[in-house]
Amino acid sequence: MTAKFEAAPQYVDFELSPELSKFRDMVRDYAKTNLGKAAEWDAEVQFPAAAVAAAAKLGLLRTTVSSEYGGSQMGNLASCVMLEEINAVCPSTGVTISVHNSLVNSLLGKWCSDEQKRRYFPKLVTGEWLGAYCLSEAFSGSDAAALRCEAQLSGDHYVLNGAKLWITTGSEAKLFVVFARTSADRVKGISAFIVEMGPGVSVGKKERKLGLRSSPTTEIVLAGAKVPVANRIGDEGTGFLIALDTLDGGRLGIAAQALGIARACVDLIKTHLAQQVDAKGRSIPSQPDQWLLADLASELDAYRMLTWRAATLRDRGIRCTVEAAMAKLCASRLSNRAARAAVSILGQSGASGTSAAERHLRDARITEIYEGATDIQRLVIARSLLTP
Amino acid sequence: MTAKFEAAPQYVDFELSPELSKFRDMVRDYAKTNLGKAAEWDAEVQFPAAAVAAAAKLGLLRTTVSSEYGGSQMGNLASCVMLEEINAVCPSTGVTISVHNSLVNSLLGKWCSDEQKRRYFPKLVTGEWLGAYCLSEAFSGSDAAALRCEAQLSGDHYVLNGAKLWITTGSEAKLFVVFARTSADRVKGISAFIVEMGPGVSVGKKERKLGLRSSPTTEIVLAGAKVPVANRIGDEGTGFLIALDTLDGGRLGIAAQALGIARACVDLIKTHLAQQVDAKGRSIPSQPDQWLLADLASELDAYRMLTWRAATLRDRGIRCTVEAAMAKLCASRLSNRAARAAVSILGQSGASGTSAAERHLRDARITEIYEGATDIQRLVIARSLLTP
Amino acid sequence: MHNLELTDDQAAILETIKKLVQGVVAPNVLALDEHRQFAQEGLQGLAELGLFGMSVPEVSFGAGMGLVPLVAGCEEIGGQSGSLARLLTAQVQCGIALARAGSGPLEDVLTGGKRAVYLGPEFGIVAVGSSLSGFCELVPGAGEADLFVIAARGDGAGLYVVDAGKTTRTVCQSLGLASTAPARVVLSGAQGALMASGVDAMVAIESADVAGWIAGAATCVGMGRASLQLARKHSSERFAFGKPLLAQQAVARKLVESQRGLDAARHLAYHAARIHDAQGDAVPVAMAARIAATEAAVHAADEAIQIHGGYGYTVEYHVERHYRDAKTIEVLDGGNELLKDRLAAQQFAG
Amino acid sequence: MHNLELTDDQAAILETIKKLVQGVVAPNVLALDEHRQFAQEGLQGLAELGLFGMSVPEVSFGAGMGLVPLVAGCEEIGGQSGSLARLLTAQVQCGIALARAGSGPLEDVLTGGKRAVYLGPEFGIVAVGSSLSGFCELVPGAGEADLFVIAARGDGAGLYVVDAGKTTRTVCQSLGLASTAPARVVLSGAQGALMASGVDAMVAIESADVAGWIAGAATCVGMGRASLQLARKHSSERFAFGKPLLAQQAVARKLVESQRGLDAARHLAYHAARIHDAQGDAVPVAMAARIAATEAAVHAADEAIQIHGGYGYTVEYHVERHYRDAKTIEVLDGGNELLKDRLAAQQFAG
Repeated sequence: MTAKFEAAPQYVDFELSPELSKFRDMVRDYAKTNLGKAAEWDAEVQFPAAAVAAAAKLGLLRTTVSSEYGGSQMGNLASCVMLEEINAVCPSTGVTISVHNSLVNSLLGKWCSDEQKRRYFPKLVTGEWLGAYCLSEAFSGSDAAALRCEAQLSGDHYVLNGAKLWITTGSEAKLFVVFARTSADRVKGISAFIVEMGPGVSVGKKERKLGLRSSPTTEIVLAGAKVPVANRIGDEGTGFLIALDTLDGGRLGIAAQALGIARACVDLIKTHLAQQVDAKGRSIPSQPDQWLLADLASELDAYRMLTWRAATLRDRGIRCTVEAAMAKLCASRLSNRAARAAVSILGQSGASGTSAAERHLRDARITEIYEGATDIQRLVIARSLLTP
Repeated sequence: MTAKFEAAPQYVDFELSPELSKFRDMVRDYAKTNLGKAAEWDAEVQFPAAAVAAAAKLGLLRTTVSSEYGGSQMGNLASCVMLEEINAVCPSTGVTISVHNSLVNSLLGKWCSDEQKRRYFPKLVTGEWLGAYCLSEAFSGSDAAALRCEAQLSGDHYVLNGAKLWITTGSEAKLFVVFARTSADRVKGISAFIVEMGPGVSVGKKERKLGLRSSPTTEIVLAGAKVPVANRIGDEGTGFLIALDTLDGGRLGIAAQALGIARACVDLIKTHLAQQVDAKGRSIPSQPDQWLLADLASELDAYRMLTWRAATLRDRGIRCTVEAAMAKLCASRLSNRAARAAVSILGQSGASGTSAAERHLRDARITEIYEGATDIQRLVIARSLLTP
Repeated sequence: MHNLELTDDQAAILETIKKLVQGVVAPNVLALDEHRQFAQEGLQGLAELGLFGMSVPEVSFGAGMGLVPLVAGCEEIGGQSGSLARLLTAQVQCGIALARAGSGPLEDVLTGGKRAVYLGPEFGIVAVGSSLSGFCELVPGAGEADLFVIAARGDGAGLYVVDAGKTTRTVCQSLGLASTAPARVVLSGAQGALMASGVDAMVAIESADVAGWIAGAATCVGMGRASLQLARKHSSERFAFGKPLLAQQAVARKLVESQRGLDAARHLAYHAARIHDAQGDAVPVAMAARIAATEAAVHAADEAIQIHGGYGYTVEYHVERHYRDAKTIEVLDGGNELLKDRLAAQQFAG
Repeated sequence: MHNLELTDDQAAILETIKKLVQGVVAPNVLALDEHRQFAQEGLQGLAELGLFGMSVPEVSFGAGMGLVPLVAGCEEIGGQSGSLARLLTAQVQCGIALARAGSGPLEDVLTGGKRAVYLGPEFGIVAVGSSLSGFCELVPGAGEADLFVIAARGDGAGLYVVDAGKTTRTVCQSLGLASTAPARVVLSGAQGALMASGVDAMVAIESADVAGWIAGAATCVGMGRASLQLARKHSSERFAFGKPLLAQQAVARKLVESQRGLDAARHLAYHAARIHDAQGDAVPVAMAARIAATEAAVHAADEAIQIHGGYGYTVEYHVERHYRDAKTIEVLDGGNELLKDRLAAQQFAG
């Protein structure tokens, strides 16, 4: 029996390919060059339009689109690598790109017809249009199937009525993927549509938020919006399935965002501790703070691997619902712990706005809430573990 | 610039090779068949000699030895995979094998002369002799360089005097790797020796412990033990370097042990929750317990990857001190949290000895202590992060 | 006047307990635990001090001192022996329940003439008529008990006394509290003597439960504080890298954190006892104290083991025993999981 | 009598504070915070109630009520506005320090005629003669202060009063306490008036520090309890999957855990105040209370945000503000990191 195992060492590969490493360096460079004003945008609640345009120019808005439609089809792993870099500097820019790539472009690529793709991808991959994802409503957050927005068929078009809430990039997007009810059935009554900004579509209340302040989160009001039948995605009633499938990718995007924020906080702590010196210039970093740094840095590495594992599965066409949930669960919680630790360790300069720590703390908080709150991730994971 | 990245999807591989998967299944089968009496051995403080012999027969005591000397040279990753399986059932057997493979065999393979290897490996790979690793002393635990045991050169042999503490497999081993002082220099005065059980070597006090009760931890007393110069490992004064290098592998073994215990606890919780049904037989697992299960299971996956990453680096001959420290830090803490959670969730049956939970809780506790306590791992990690 | 102050009477009782603990309990506690032997001598000593009735009203032949001295006493005893504190708690609970019920072998329980253990409603023992059936997985004290005072559900719901001889007891290999002769107890239609039913039974049962939670909290505070002191001592005596462990900022920080958790839990325990003694509803605070104290004690003992390093993993340094005992108390009396859900239902429902 | 009970006098003060909070503070608190406007009206109201002197001895023209009513008051105010509680704290600290020193603009501080902010020893401001230099990164109240009461080190170590106009103040974009006009304060050789030196100064400074820690703890308890109540309300009104969020076991459990942490911290805060008011050494308990309360409040507010979901991330639901404010208080007055090290040095050193 043992003879079979007289083998050369077996490797598991945890490294990025040289090509992806180069890509990461390129994005890191982009972030450094283009996102330096993140604090200013945050204070002034200003959308970083130029930075997003610069990202588009570098091809960062087309990573999840196949080359047939002008994408670079780099996939989910590359997107995660990219999003970590961007979010380490500006999570508002990060979430804009994440929603555009991981939700809108991914969904279109997987579920739309050739005709629909040919119609919309040229505008999306160039960033001429930004995309938004309209699932949540006032009374359906975690319980997405409770949505009430209606789509009534009328000849060659649907008429959409209702209000969508918590729409990232709401006021800046030109294309909306909207989930609406085509029949009363809780789950099978939901359908998905591509809705262009236009008559019957308007931007409602703009949320004032704890963080991610330069990413506009708005209500999108649909008041008799006419949407051609040709803009329905897939068959009637398949919307919920499409939404759930897409969320796996969306969760990876948020996991990557959380990793980026956590890394930025780890870096702040590192820099702060490295600067603690005594009167003679000898390094005297606080021991408990060092221990905390070690814990955070270790978990950061671990959860990055969780995220990459799920992304790799998705790139291979293997369902990664549980793996993506694990990644988002762990990474989002880490980002909050890391941000709180950074504020504590940096002390008054951590809370005063002279460092990025207080912004990271405010930005990190959303990662446990959107794209499925923490308890929803736990539900997904526990359910799979307890299902024989 | 973007043209470079018009590539096919890039993968990172987080899966075991088919060969390693088969090996894992074989070991799982071994553990199921041979380690079922773990609770009994624990209660009776009885060394599982037959189980270790069975492991030897399956080739499990030679995974870190090269084929030239009768080993299967499967390496560290395979050893980690194997140790997780064994420790999920019986950590006392697990630590016996871990010390034999990850410390003694690894050290001999890397630092001993051909002659020494030819002399000792035949007995070690077959399990005819078990190995023990004698570094700690009463006044040198975390601070290993403070050791006092002396080796005095006298013609063609050294005379060793001193007492080594916390020696795993102490009363069962026939071969001891002993670190002793050949000069006063704190670090450069330490040398390593192969010491056979024999005159001048005796088993001292046997520790009575919280857990790992069927793995004997003893004092090893060296009272004028004569050790041939031919049994010195490397040059005089290289002992501390050898000890540190070997610890990386040892830490991986303990990380794998911790993963095994954590997995066993996650499995206990899973089984317990799956059995919670209401009067009508419907599943009603406690929601907070499910959430905790999801957290633990996610971290288990994450820290397994940390461990495999470090093992893979070591198999490739790349230094993995920080990565191994991260793995041990995270996995050992997880195993304790998981064991405490299992006792809490199983309640009275968790604490009463009808389930394995209370044994896991007692066994897990050592993983944060030996092979470098938790704070030592943190020190290693923080130091590397803060060194420019 | 604040929560933690004792009256002269209470302080005097505590002083006698301290003497007993130092003279009788401390010398043998390790050996008894290791060989899983019953803490007979200590229990006898407590009986002789007349402590089994300290919390029972004078009208029922007790000392009428309320729960505050029980808290102080269990904390003191728990600092040496969680097992003995638990045995005291069981006897006191039975006395309180029987005194409330106003019947039964109260005198034997108060004098210690009979060893009594309370089986609370969490076991779900069912009474059909006065015939009791049920299964109790882990009952400290059961192996050496003469009788059980039982909170039963079902048709014949009420408070019962059952001779231990009518039950089947199997010694169990428990995680902790090894010197309490912990056992599994099976009742298969055992005949019980009904002490109280209806509201009277409910009141008696709640009194015993509250006393158990508060005493458990105090015991854990004692174990945790003992662990903290042991860790402090070890870390000031033990050197690494040329200085005592305690000189390491991270080690000192751990002690501070342990102490803070224990101090907070201690306040809750005293607070619950004071509310009880002032005839208030002590149920929620008692449960909160039990949860807080077990968590703080497990944490303090865990950190104490870590500070001791390898020594902490051996049986001679006490801290591994406190770790096991505190964790074992956590799963008793309903267990923290159940207590949290009860608190939630009581405080936040609808 | 237990820790949390108030005398009739104390209860009466609390009642007037409650009215002010409901009538004047609550209606504007969100708008003031969002636009980072100074809580002028609330502070004026507190001045009119004569609360700045409540903890100052009668011999120094205060109400001589000690710190217990300050705890009760800060908890009540903190439940609506951490900013206002912090402004009250700063003024009270200055009054206490000046009363101890027995000199300076005490009357102006007690009446609120001058707005005063205390700069503690943690800033390391250095006095050379009576010329003060130093840098304070984040000082709530500084932007609108008339004077600073300063604990200075160096040659001229002691307690000083410095006109705010002699300092350079820059508004800072702080995480929280936005309605306190938080600012950076730079002293570059500003002339100070020496109020006390030597032991007198040390006593005055310690009194101000203790009051600050205890008031900070109470404020955080108030914010945490408010967050808990908001979460409870939201989770009983909001439905998901066909039932209120509160019906989910895990949600109710979160509330229980938040409450337990806050209750424990509350006990420590009251305990510290009672020790202080009984002339005991309140320093260690006050520091422990500050640490426990900030952690419990941040935790409770964090969980409250989570229970609110997306709503909790917006500014209208109060909980994100409590989260920011509690976390900001954590880094003030030395910050929890420093407090833990001080506790360690004081309680566990050699």
